[in-house]
Amino acid sequence: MKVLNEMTMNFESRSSNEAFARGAVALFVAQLDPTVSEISDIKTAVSEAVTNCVVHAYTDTVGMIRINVRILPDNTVIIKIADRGCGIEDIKKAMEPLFTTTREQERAGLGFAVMQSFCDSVSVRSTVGKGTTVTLRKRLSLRCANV
Amino acid sequence: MKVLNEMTMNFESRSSNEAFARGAVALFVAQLDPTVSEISDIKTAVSEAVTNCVVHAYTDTVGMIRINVRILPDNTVIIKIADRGCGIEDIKKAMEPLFTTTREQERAGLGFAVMQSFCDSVSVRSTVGKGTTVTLRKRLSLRCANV
Amino acid sequence: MKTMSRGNELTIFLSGDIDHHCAREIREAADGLVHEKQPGVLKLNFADVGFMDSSGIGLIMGRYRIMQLYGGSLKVTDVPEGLRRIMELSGLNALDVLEGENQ
Amino acid sequence: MKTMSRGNELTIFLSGDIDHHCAREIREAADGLVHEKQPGVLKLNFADVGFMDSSGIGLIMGRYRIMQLYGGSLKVTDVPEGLRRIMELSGLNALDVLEGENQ
Ligand SMILES: Nc1ncnc2c1ncn2[C@@H]1O[C@H](COP(=O)(O)OP(=O)(O)O)[C@@H](O)[C@H]1O
Ligand SMILES: Nc1ncnc2c1ncn2[C@@H]1O[C@H](COP(=O)(O)OP(=O)(O)O)[C@@H](O)[C@H]1O
Repeated sequence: MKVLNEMTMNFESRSSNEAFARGAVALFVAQLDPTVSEISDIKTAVSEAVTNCVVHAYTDTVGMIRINVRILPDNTVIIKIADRGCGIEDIKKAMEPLFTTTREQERAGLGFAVMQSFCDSVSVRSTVGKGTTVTLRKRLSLRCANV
Repeated sequence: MKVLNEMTMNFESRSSNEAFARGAVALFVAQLDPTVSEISDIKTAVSEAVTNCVVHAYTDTVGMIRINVRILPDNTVIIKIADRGCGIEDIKKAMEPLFTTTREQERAGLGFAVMQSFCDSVSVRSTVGKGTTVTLRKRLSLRCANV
Repeated sequence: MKTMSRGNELTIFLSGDIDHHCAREIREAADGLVHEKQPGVLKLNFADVGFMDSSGIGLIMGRYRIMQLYGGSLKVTDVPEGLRRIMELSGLNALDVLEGENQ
Repeated sequence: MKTMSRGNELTIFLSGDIDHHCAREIREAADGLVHEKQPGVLKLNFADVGFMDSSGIGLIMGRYRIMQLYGGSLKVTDVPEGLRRIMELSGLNALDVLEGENQ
Protein backbone atom coordinates (compact mmCIF):
# COMPACT_ATOMS: atom_id res chain seq x y z
CA MET A 1 0.00 0.00 0.00
CA LYS A 2 1.23 3.49 -0.79
CA VAL A 3 2.83 5.30 2.13
CA LEU A 4 1.26 8.72 2.76
CA ASN A 5 3.91 10.01 5.09
CA GLU A 6 7.00 8.59 6.70
CA MET A 7 9.53 9.46 9.37
CA THR A 8 12.65 7.79 10.68
CA MET A 9 14.65 8.68 13.72
CA ASN A 10 17.87 7.44 15.30
CA PHE A 11 18.86 8.09 18.88
CA GLU A 12 21.00 6.66 21.64
CA SER A 13 19.68 4.04 24.04
CA ARG A 14 19.66 6.36 27.04
CA SER A 15 16.71 6.11 29.36
CA SER A 16 16.29 9.88 29.14
CA ASN A 17 15.34 9.36 25.48
CA GLU A 18 12.35 7.13 26.28
CA ALA A 19 10.02 10.09 26.81
CA PHE A 20 11.39 11.77 23.69
CA ALA A 21 10.82 8.68 21.55
CA ARG A 22 7.20 8.05 22.49
CA GLY A 23 6.44 11.77 22.35
CA ALA A 24 7.96 12.21 18.90
CA VAL A 25 6.03 9.23 17.50
CA ALA A 26 2.84 10.62 19.04
CA LEU A 27 3.51 14.01 17.42
CA PHE A 28 4.01 12.44 14.02
CA VAL A 29 0.83 10.38 14.32
CA ALA A 30 -1.07 13.46 15.58
CA GLN A 31 -1.52 14.64 11.98
CA LEU A 32 -4.06 11.83 11.57
CA ASP A 33 -6.21 13.50 14.23
CA PRO A 34 -6.30 10.43 16.48
CA THR A 35 -8.40 10.18 19.64
CA VAL A 36 -6.75 10.80 23.01
CA SER A 37 -6.99 7.11 23.77
CA GLU A 38 -5.41 6.09 20.44
CA ILE A 39 -2.47 8.43 21.08
CA SER A 40 -2.10 7.08 24.59
CA ASP A 41 -2.11 3.48 23.28
CA ILE A 42 0.61 4.30 20.78
CA LYS A 43 2.74 6.11 23.34
CA THR A 44 2.46 3.20 25.73
CA ALA A 45 3.38 0.56 23.14
CA VAL A 46 6.33 2.61 21.83
CA SER A 47 7.52 3.22 25.37
CA GLU A 48 7.60 -0.54 25.98
CA ALA A 49 9.53 -1.29 22.81
CA VAL A 50 12.06 1.51 23.37
CA THR A 51 12.55 0.59 27.03
CA ASN A 52 13.27 -2.98 25.94
CA CYS A 53 16.07 -1.68 23.71
CA VAL A 54 17.51 0.35 26.58
CA VAL A 55 17.17 -2.39 29.20
CA HIS A 56 17.62 -5.65 27.30
CA ALA A 57 19.20 -5.04 23.89
CA TYR A 58 22.00 -2.80 25.15
CA THR A 59 22.19 -3.83 28.79
CA ASP A 60 25.63 -2.50 29.68
CA THR A 61 26.29 -0.28 26.70
CA VAL A 62 24.77 2.60 24.79
CA GLY A 63 23.71 1.71 21.27
CA MET A 64 21.52 3.23 18.59
CA ILE A 65 17.76 2.80 18.42
CA ARG A 66 15.98 3.39 15.13
CA ILE A 67 12.29 4.13 14.84
CA ASN A 68 10.46 4.24 11.53
CA VAL A 69 6.84 5.39 11.33
CA ARG A 70 4.71 5.05 8.24
CA ILE A 71 1.18 6.27 7.66
CA LEU A 72 -0.93 4.33 5.16
CA PRO A 73 -3.99 5.68 3.30
CA ASP A 74 -6.39 3.54 5.34
CA ASN A 75 -5.29 5.33 8.53
CA THR A 76 -3.04 2.47 9.58
CA VAL A 77 0.15 3.41 11.38
CA ILE A 78 3.13 1.08 11.17
CA ILE A 79 5.88 1.64 13.72
CA LYS A 80 9.18 -0.23 13.59
CA ILE A 81 11.51 -0.06 16.58
CA ALA A 82 14.90 -1.57 15.81
CA ASP A 83 18.10 -2.12 17.76
CA ARG A 84 21.44 -3.74 16.98
CA GLY A 85 21.74 -5.21 20.43
CA CYS A 86 21.95 -8.72 21.86
CA GLY A 87 18.93 -10.17 20.12
CA ILE A 88 16.31 -12.58 21.49
CA GLU A 89 16.96 -16.31 21.57
CA ASP A 90 13.39 -17.57 21.93
CA ILE A 91 10.93 -14.97 20.66
CA LYS A 92 7.85 -17.02 21.49
CA LYS A 93 8.93 -17.37 25.10
CA ALA A 94 9.97 -13.71 25.32
CA MET A 95 6.46 -12.68 24.30
CA GLU A 96 4.73 -14.72 27.00
CA PRO A 97 3.16 -12.50 29.65
CA LEU A 98 5.21 -12.26 32.85
CA PHE A 99 8.31 -13.71 31.19
CA THR A 100 11.31 -11.53 31.93
CA THR A 101 15.04 -12.06 32.03
CA THR A 102 15.79 -9.17 34.40
CA ARG A 103 14.89 -9.01 38.02
CA GLU A 104 16.93 -6.07 39.21
CA GLN A 105 14.98 -3.32 37.50
CA GLU A 106 11.61 -4.62 38.56
CA ARG A 107 10.57 -5.39 35.02
CA ALA A 108 7.11 -6.91 35.14
CA GLY A 109 7.54 -9.09 32.05
CA LEU A 110 4.54 -7.30 30.55
CA GLY A 111 6.20 -5.25 27.82
CA PHE A 112 5.10 -7.42 24.92
CA ALA A 113 1.70 -8.05 26.53
CA VAL A 114 1.11 -4.30 26.69
CA MET A 115 2.22 -3.82 23.08
CA GLN A 116 -0.17 -6.57 22.01
CA SER A 117 -3.05 -5.20 24.00
CA PHE A 118 -2.56 -1.62 22.78
CA CYS A 119 -1.91 -2.34 19.08
CA ASP A 120 -3.68 -4.34 16.41
CA SER A 121 -0.62 -6.47 15.80
CA VAL A 122 2.93 -6.89 17.05
CA SER A 123 5.59 -8.79 15.19
CA VAL A 124 9.16 -9.43 16.24
CA ARG A 125 12.23 -10.34 14.20
CA SER A 126 15.43 -10.99 16.03
CA THR A 127 18.86 -12.50 15.48
CA VAL A 128 21.04 -13.28 18.47
CA GLY A 129 24.05 -10.99 18.46
CA LYS A 130 22.60 -8.86 15.64
CA GLY A 131 19.56 -7.16 17.06
CA THR A 132 15.79 -7.00 17.18
CA THR A 133 13.06 -5.26 15.21
CA VAL A 134 9.59 -4.91 16.68
CA THR A 135 6.79 -3.89 14.30
CA LEU A 136 3.63 -2.40 15.72
CA ARG A 137 0.53 -1.85 13.60
CA LYS A 138 -2.50 0.12 14.61
CA ARG A 139 -5.41 1.28 12.53
CA LEU A 140 -6.89 4.53 13.72
CA SER A 141 -10.54 5.43 13.54
CA LEU A 142 -11.27 7.63 10.54
CA ARG A 143 -12.07 11.15 11.62
CA CYS A 144 -10.72 13.98 9.52
CA ALA A 145 -7.25 13.09 8.35
CA ASN A 146 -5.47 16.03 6.81
CA VAL A 147 -2.12 14.59 5.79
CA MET B 1 33.47 18.73 22.77
CA LYS B 2 31.98 15.41 23.83
CA VAL B 3 28.40 14.92 22.75
CA LEU B 4 26.15 13.98 25.69
CA ASN B 5 23.17 12.89 23.67
CA GLU B 6 22.26 12.90 19.99
CA MET B 7 19.27 12.33 17.78
CA THR B 8 18.74 12.32 14.03
CA MET B 9 15.48 12.23 12.16
CA ASN B 10 14.49 12.04 8.52
CA PHE B 11 11.08 12.97 7.20
CA GLU B 12 9.35 14.12 4.06
CA SER B 13 9.05 17.81 3.17
CA ARG B 14 5.29 17.94 3.71
CA SER B 15 3.93 21.00 5.44
CA SER B 16 2.03 18.72 7.82
CA ASN B 17 5.43 17.65 9.18
CA GLU B 18 6.42 21.18 10.24
CA ALA B 19 4.64 20.89 13.59
CA PHE B 20 6.05 17.40 14.10
CA ALA B 21 9.60 18.54 13.44
CA ARG B 22 9.68 21.49 15.83
CA GLY B 23 7.79 19.48 18.45
CA ALA B 24 10.16 16.52 18.26
CA VAL B 25 13.23 18.75 18.59
CA ALA B 26 11.61 20.48 21.56
CA LEU B 27 10.93 17.10 23.18
CA PHE B 28 14.52 16.03 22.74
CA VAL B 29 15.85 19.29 24.19
CA ALA B 30 13.34 19.04 27.05
CA GLN B 31 15.67 16.67 28.89
CA LEU B 32 17.91 19.68 29.58
CA ASP B 33 15.08 21.21 31.58
CA PRO B 34 14.99 24.42 29.49
CA THR B 35 12.83 27.41 30.35
CA VAL B 36 9.52 27.89 28.54
CA SER B 37 11.02 30.77 26.61
CA GLU B 38 14.10 28.76 25.55
CA ILE B 39 11.88 25.96 24.25
CA SER B 40 9.73 28.46 22.41
CA ASP B 41 12.83 30.06 20.83
CA ILE B 42 14.05 26.67 19.62
CA LYS B 43 10.66 25.68 18.24
CA THR B 44 10.40 28.96 16.36
CA ALA B 45 13.88 28.72 14.83
CA VAL B 46 13.40 25.07 13.82
CA SER B 47 10.02 25.89 12.34
CA GLU B 48 11.64 28.57 10.14
CA ALA B 49 14.38 26.26 8.91
CA VAL B 50 12.03 23.36 8.20
CA THR B 51 9.51 25.60 6.47
CA ASN B 52 12.31 26.88 4.24
CA CYS B 53 13.04 23.30 3.16
CA VAL B 54 9.35 22.72 2.38
CA VAL B 55 8.80 26.03 0.61
CA HIS B 56 12.13 26.85 -1.03
CA ALA B 57 14.36 23.75 -1.20
CA TYR B 58 11.70 21.44 -2.60
CA THR B 59 9.29 23.91 -4.16
CA ASP B 60 7.37 21.59 -6.45
CA THR B 61 8.45 18.22 -5.12
CA VAL B 62 8.59 16.25 -1.91
CA GLY B 63 12.10 15.53 -0.68
CA MET B 64 13.69 14.39 2.54
CA ILE B 65 14.58 16.70 5.41
CA ARG B 66 17.17 15.58 7.95
CA ILE B 67 17.46 17.04 11.41
CA ASN B 68 20.34 16.25 13.75
CA VAL B 69 20.33 17.46 17.35
CA ARG B 70 23.32 17.24 19.64
CA ILE B 71 23.55 18.15 23.30
CA LEU B 72 26.96 19.25 24.59
CA PRO B 73 28.11 19.13 28.22
CA ASP B 74 27.97 22.92 28.58
CA ASN B 75 24.22 22.86 27.88
CA THR B 76 24.68 23.95 24.28
CA VAL B 77 22.26 22.52 21.75
CA ILE B 78 23.37 22.20 18.14
CA ILE B 79 20.62 21.63 15.60
CA LYS B 80 21.36 20.90 11.94
CA ILE B 81 18.52 21.06 9.42
CA ALA B 82 19.55 19.68 6.05
CA ASP B 83 17.86 19.28 2.69
CA ARG B 84 18.98 18.01 -0.70
CA GLY B 85 16.97 20.59 -2.55
CA CYS B 86 17.74 23.45 -4.90
CA GLY B 87 20.39 25.16 -2.79
CA ILE B 88 20.99 28.88 -2.26
CA GLU B 89 22.96 30.93 -4.76
CA ASP B 90 23.82 33.93 -2.60
CA ILE B 91 23.71 32.99 1.08
CA LYS B 92 24.59 36.45 2.31
CA LYS B 93 21.72 37.98 0.38
CA ALA B 94 19.33 35.21 1.41
CA MET B 95 20.04 35.98 5.05
CA GLU B 96 19.24 39.66 4.75
CA PRO B 97 16.03 40.57 6.58
CA LEU B 98 13.02 40.98 4.26
CA PHE B 99 14.77 39.26 1.37
CA THR B 100 12.55 36.57 -0.10
CA THR B 101 12.26 34.87 -3.47
CA THR B 102 8.60 33.88 -3.10
CA ARG B 103 5.68 36.20 -3.08
CA GLU B 104 2.78 33.83 -3.51
CA GLN B 105 2.86 32.27 -0.06
CA GLU B 106 3.20 35.56 1.73
CA ARG B 107 6.65 34.74 3.04
CA ALA B 108 7.86 37.72 5.02
CA GLY B 109 11.54 37.20 4.24
CA LEU B 110 12.14 36.99 7.99
CA GLY B 111 12.98 33.30 8.37
CA PHE B 112 16.73 33.77 8.79
CA ALA B 113 16.22 36.92 10.85
CA VAL B 114 14.04 34.96 13.27
CA MET B 115 16.57 32.13 13.48
CA GLN B 116 19.31 34.66 14.23
CA SER B 117 17.28 36.45 16.81
CA PHE B 118 16.19 33.27 18.60
CA CYS B 119 19.52 31.40 18.57
CA ASP B 120 23.07 32.26 19.60
CA SER B 121 24.36 31.55 16.12
CA VAL B 122 23.12 30.47 12.70
CA SER B 123 25.37 29.18 9.96
CA VAL B 124 24.40 28.13 6.47
CA ARG B 125 26.17 25.92 3.98
CA SER B 126 24.65 25.47 0.59
CA THR B 127 25.49 24.20 -2.86
CA VAL B 128 23.21 25.06 -5.76
CA GLY B 129 21.53 21.90 -7.00
CA LYS B 130 22.82 19.88 -4.04
CA GLY B 131 21.09 21.27 -0.99
CA THR B 132 21.38 23.35 2.14
CA THR B 133 22.36 22.74 5.75
CA VAL B 134 21.42 25.26 8.41
CA THR B 135 23.16 24.91 11.79
CA LEU B 136 21.57 26.53 14.82
CA ARG B 137 23.39 26.81 18.15
CA LYS B 138 21.85 27.82 21.41
CA ARG B 139 23.28 27.62 24.88
CA LEU B 140 20.66 27.03 27.52
CA SER B 141 20.77 28.41 31.03
CA LEU B 142 22.04 25.85 33.50
CA ARG B 143 19.26 24.68 35.77
CA CYS B 144 19.24 21.00 36.66
CA ALA B 145 20.20 19.00 33.61
CA ASN B 146 19.57 15.30 34.09
CA VAL B 147 20.77 13.77 30.85
CA MET C 1 -12.63 30.23 13.39
CA LYS C 2 -14.37 32.34 16.00
CA THR C 3 -15.34 35.83 14.86
CA MET C 4 -17.21 38.81 16.22
CA SER C 5 -18.77 41.74 14.36
CA ARG C 6 -19.47 45.04 16.05
CA GLY C 7 -20.33 48.13 14.04
CA ASN C 8 -17.83 48.29 11.22
CA GLU C 9 -15.32 46.24 13.21
CA LEU C 10 -14.66 42.57 12.51
CA THR C 11 -12.63 40.57 15.04
CA ILE C 12 -11.10 37.21 14.15
CA PHE C 13 -9.97 35.09 17.10
CA LEU C 14 -6.97 33.04 16.05
CA SER C 15 -5.92 30.00 18.04
CA GLY C 16 -3.36 27.21 18.30
CA ASP C 17 -0.15 27.22 16.28
CA ILE C 18 0.31 29.59 13.36
CA ASP C 19 2.83 28.16 10.94
CA HIS C 20 3.24 27.81 7.19
CA HIS C 21 1.09 24.65 7.15
CA CYS C 22 -2.03 26.26 8.58
CA ALA C 23 -1.46 29.83 7.37
CA ARG C 24 -3.19 29.20 4.04
CA GLU C 25 -6.39 28.01 5.67
CA ILE C 26 -6.48 31.00 8.02
CA ARG C 27 -5.67 33.35 5.14
CA GLU C 28 -8.49 32.03 2.97
CA ALA C 29 -11.03 32.11 5.76
CA ALA C 30 -10.01 35.63 6.80
CA ASP C 31 -10.06 37.00 3.26
CA GLY C 32 -13.44 35.41 2.61
CA LEU C 33 -14.84 37.17 5.67
CA VAL C 34 -13.28 40.50 4.78
CA HIS C 35 -14.66 40.25 1.26
CA GLU C 36 -18.11 39.43 2.59
CA LYS C 37 -18.36 41.92 5.46
CA GLN C 38 -16.12 44.71 4.17
CA PRO C 39 -15.25 45.90 7.68
CA GLY C 40 -13.64 49.28 8.32
CA VAL C 41 -11.39 47.73 10.93
CA LEU C 42 -10.16 44.14 10.95
CA LYS C 43 -8.93 42.95 14.34
CA LEU C 44 -6.79 39.84 14.64
CA ASN C 45 -6.98 38.61 18.23
CA PHE C 46 -3.92 36.54 19.21
CA ALA C 47 -4.98 35.71 22.79
CA ASP C 48 -5.26 31.96 22.12
CA VAL C 49 -2.25 31.59 19.83
CA GLY C 50 0.38 29.42 21.47
CA PHE C 51 3.01 29.40 18.77
CA MET C 52 3.82 31.52 15.76
CA ASP C 53 6.73 31.70 13.36
CA SER C 54 7.37 34.20 10.56
CA SER C 55 4.44 32.73 8.63
CA GLY C 56 2.32 34.61 11.15
CA ILE C 57 4.08 37.84 10.21
CA GLY C 58 3.36 37.13 6.56
CA LEU C 59 -0.25 36.54 7.47
CA ILE C 60 -0.50 39.86 9.29
CA MET C 61 1.31 41.81 6.54
CA GLY C 62 -0.93 40.27 3.90
CA ARG C 63 -4.12 41.26 5.79
CA TYR C 64 -2.62 44.73 6.35
CA ARG C 65 -2.26 45.19 2.60
CA ILE C 66 -5.73 43.89 1.88
CA MET C 67 -7.30 46.20 4.44
CA GLN C 68 -5.41 49.11 2.88
CA LEU C 69 -6.81 48.15 -0.53
CA TYR C 70 -10.29 48.23 0.97
CA GLY C 71 -9.54 51.59 2.55
CA GLY C 72 -9.81 50.04 6.02
CA SER C 73 -7.27 49.30 8.70
CA LEU C 74 -5.82 46.36 10.61
CA LYS C 75 -5.24 45.91 14.34
CA VAL C 76 -3.42 43.06 16.02
CA THR C 77 -4.65 42.61 19.60
CA ASP C 78 -4.06 40.58 22.76
CA VAL C 79 -0.60 39.35 21.79
CA PRO C 80 0.59 36.89 24.48
CA GLU C 81 3.87 37.63 26.23
CA GLY C 82 5.61 34.74 24.44
CA LEU C 83 4.87 36.19 20.99
CA ARG C 84 5.95 39.78 21.73
CA ARG C 85 9.50 39.27 20.55
CA ILE C 86 8.64 37.88 17.12
CA MET C 87 6.01 40.60 16.68
CA GLU C 88 8.58 43.26 17.47
CA LEU C 89 11.13 41.74 15.14
CA SER C 90 8.66 42.04 12.30
CA GLY C 91 8.62 45.79 12.02
CA LEU C 92 4.88 45.77 12.61
CA ASN C 93 5.42 48.36 15.30
CA ALA C 94 6.17 50.95 12.68
CA LEU C 95 2.87 50.30 10.91
CA ASP C 96 0.94 50.99 14.10
CA VAL C 97 -1.06 47.78 13.90
CA LEU C 98 -0.07 46.42 17.31
CA GLU C 99 -2.76 47.57 19.67
CA GLY C 100 -1.54 48.77 23.03
CA GLU C 101 1.95 49.56 21.70
CA ASN C 102 3.49 52.59 20.14
CA GLN C 103 0.64 54.93 20.85
CA MET D 1 7.14 13.82 45.83
CA LYS D 2 4.08 14.89 47.76
CA THR D 3 3.17 12.64 50.66
CA MET D 4 0.62 12.54 53.48
CA SER D 5 0.69 10.59 56.72
CA ARG D 6 -2.48 9.80 58.67
CA GLY D 7 -2.44 7.25 61.45
CA ASN D 8 -0.56 4.25 60.19
CA GLU D 9 -1.37 5.16 56.58
CA LEU D 10 1.20 6.75 54.26
CA THR D 11 0.00 8.18 50.96
CA ILE D 12 2.41 8.98 48.15
CA PHE D 13 1.06 11.24 45.39
CA LEU D 14 2.69 10.28 42.11
CA SER D 15 2.64 12.65 39.16
CA GLY D 16 3.66 13.11 35.56
CA ASP D 17 4.88 10.23 33.43
CA ILE D 18 5.87 6.91 35.00
CA ASP D 19 8.32 5.11 32.76
CA HIS D 20 11.53 3.13 33.11
CA HIS D 21 13.61 6.32 33.20
CA CYS D 22 11.96 7.81 36.26
CA ALA D 23 10.87 4.59 37.99
CA ARG D 24 14.15 4.22 39.84
CA GLU D 25 13.93 7.65 41.43
CA ILE D 26 10.33 7.05 42.54
CA ARG D 27 11.25 3.58 43.80
CA GLU D 28 14.13 4.87 45.90
CA ALA D 29 12.13 7.73 47.35
CA ALA D 30 9.16 5.48 48.16
CA ASP D 31 11.29 2.77 49.75
CA GLY D 32 13.16 5.35 51.82
CA LEU D 33 9.84 6.66 53.15
CA VAL D 34 8.48 3.20 53.88
CA HIS D 35 11.67 2.28 55.68
CA GLU D 36 11.52 5.46 57.75
CA LYS D 37 7.81 5.54 58.59
CA GLN D 38 6.98 1.81 58.57
CA PRO D 39 3.34 2.44 57.64
CA GLY D 40 0.70 -0.28 57.99
CA VAL D 41 -0.85 0.78 54.71
CA LEU D 42 1.00 2.37 51.81
CA LYS D 43 -1.25 4.21 49.37
CA LEU D 44 -0.03 5.13 45.91
CA ASN D 45 -2.23 7.91 44.57
CA PHE D 46 -2.27 8.02 40.76
CA ALA D 47 -4.58 11.02 40.33
CA ASP D 48 -1.88 13.20 38.71
CA VAL D 49 -0.20 10.52 36.61
CA GLY D 50 -0.64 11.27 32.94
CA PHE D 51 1.21 8.36 31.42
CA MET D 52 2.37 4.97 32.59
CA ASP D 53 3.84 1.94 30.88
CA SER D 54 4.63 -1.48 32.36
CA SER D 55 7.43 0.09 34.41
CA GLY D 56 4.59 1.44 36.55
CA ILE D 57 3.29 -2.09 37.05
CA GLY D 58 6.77 -3.19 38.12
CA LEU D 59 6.85 -0.27 40.54
CA ILE D 60 3.52 -1.27 42.08
CA MET D 61 4.42 -4.97 42.29
CA GLY D 62 7.73 -4.13 43.93
CA ARG D 63 6.05 -1.96 46.59
CA TYR D 64 3.46 -4.69 47.09
CA ARG D 65 6.19 -7.18 47.92
CA ILE D 66 7.99 -4.76 50.22
CA MET D 67 4.78 -3.97 52.12
CA GLN D 68 4.18 -7.71 52.50
CA LEU D 69 7.67 -8.11 53.93
CA TYR D 70 6.86 -5.41 56.45
CA GLY D 71 3.57 -7.12 57.26
CA GLY D 72 1.67 -4.16 55.82
CA SER D 73 -0.46 -3.71 52.73
CA LEU D 74 -0.55 -1.67 49.53
CA LYS D 75 -3.40 0.25 47.96
CA VAL D 76 -3.41 1.93 44.55
CA THR D 77 -5.91 4.78 44.47
CA ASP D 78 -7.44 7.40 42.16
CA VAL D 79 -6.40 5.72 38.93
CA PRO D 80 -7.35 8.02 36.01
CA GLU D 81 -9.62 6.62 33.32
CA GLY D 82 -6.78 6.50 30.80
CA LEU D 83 -4.67 4.19 32.98
CA ARG D 84 -7.44 1.69 33.84
CA ARG D 85 -6.65 -0.63 30.96
CA ILE D 86 -2.96 -1.06 31.73
CA MET D 87 -3.78 -1.52 35.41
CA GLU D 88 -6.27 -4.25 34.55
CA LEU D 89 -3.85 -5.96 32.22
CA SER D 90 -1.38 -6.23 35.06
CA GLY D 91 -3.26 -8.75 37.14
CA LEU D 92 -3.21 -6.29 40.05
CA ASN D 93 -6.95 -6.81 40.35
CA ALA D 94 -6.38 -10.28 41.73
CA LEU D 95 -4.13 -8.93 44.49
CA ASP D 96 -6.87 -6.59 45.67
CA VAL D 97 -4.63 -3.52 45.63
CA LEU D 98 -6.78 -1.41 43.30
CA GLU D 99 -9.00 0.64 45.56
CA GLY D 100 -12.60 0.92 44.43
CA GLU D 101 -12.40 -2.24 42.32
CA ASN D 102 -12.99 -5.86 43.08
CA GLN D 103 -14.49 -5.36 46.49
N1 LIG E 1 14.89 -5.48 22.14
C1 LIG E 1 15.20 -6.58 22.86
N2 LIG E 1 16.44 -7.11 22.82
C2 LIG E 1 16.75 -8.22 23.53
N3 LIG E 1 15.86 -8.87 24.33
C3 LIG E 1 14.61 -8.40 24.42
C4 LIG E 1 14.21 -7.23 23.70
N4 LIG E 1 12.91 -7.00 23.97
C5 LIG E 1 12.53 -7.97 24.82
N5 LIG E 1 13.53 -8.82 25.09
C6 LIG E 1 13.47 -10.03 25.96
O1 LIG E 1 12.12 -10.40 26.13
C7 LIG E 1 11.78 -10.43 27.51
C8 LIG E 1 10.34 -10.04 27.73
O2 LIG E 1 10.15 -8.69 27.38
P1 LIG E 1 8.91 -7.87 27.95
O3 LIG E 1 7.65 -8.65 27.70
O4 LIG E 1 8.97 -6.50 27.35
O5 LIG E 1 9.13 -7.80 29.52
P2 LIG E 1 10.24 -7.02 30.38
O6 LIG E 1 10.81 -5.90 29.57
O7 LIG E 1 9.48 -6.54 31.55
O8 LIG E 1 11.29 -8.04 30.73
C9 LIG E 1 12.79 -9.54 28.18
O9 LIG E 1 12.97 -9.83 29.55
C10 LIG E 1 14.05 -9.79 27.35
O10 LIG E 1 14.68 -10.98 27.73
N1 LIG F 1 16.57 25.50 2.49
C1 LIG F 1 16.58 26.42 1.50
N2 LIG F 1 16.75 26.03 0.23
C2 LIG F 1 16.76 26.94 -0.78
N3 LIG F 1 16.59 28.27 -0.60
C3 LIG F 1 16.41 28.71 0.66
C4 LIG F 1 16.41 27.83 1.76
N4 LIG F 1 16.22 28.57 2.87
C5 LIG F 1 16.13 29.84 2.49
N5 LIG F 1 16.25 29.96 1.14
C6 LIG F 1 16.25 31.22 0.34
O1 LIG F 1 16.51 32.30 1.24
C7 LIG F 1 15.45 33.27 1.15
C8 LIG F 1 15.23 33.95 2.48
O2 LIG F 1 14.77 33.01 3.43
P1 LIG F 1 14.01 33.48 4.74
O3 LIG F 1 14.81 34.55 5.41
O4 LIG F 1 13.71 32.28 5.56
O5 LIG F 1 12.68 34.14 4.24
P2 LIG F 1 11.39 33.50 3.52
O6 LIG F 1 11.33 32.03 3.85
O7 LIG F 1 10.26 34.24 4.14
O8 LIG F 1 11.53 33.73 2.06
C9 LIG F 1 14.26 32.48 0.65
O9 LIG F 1 13.30 33.29 0.02
C10 LIG F 1 14.93 31.49 -0.32
O10 LIG F 1 15.19 32.09 -1.57
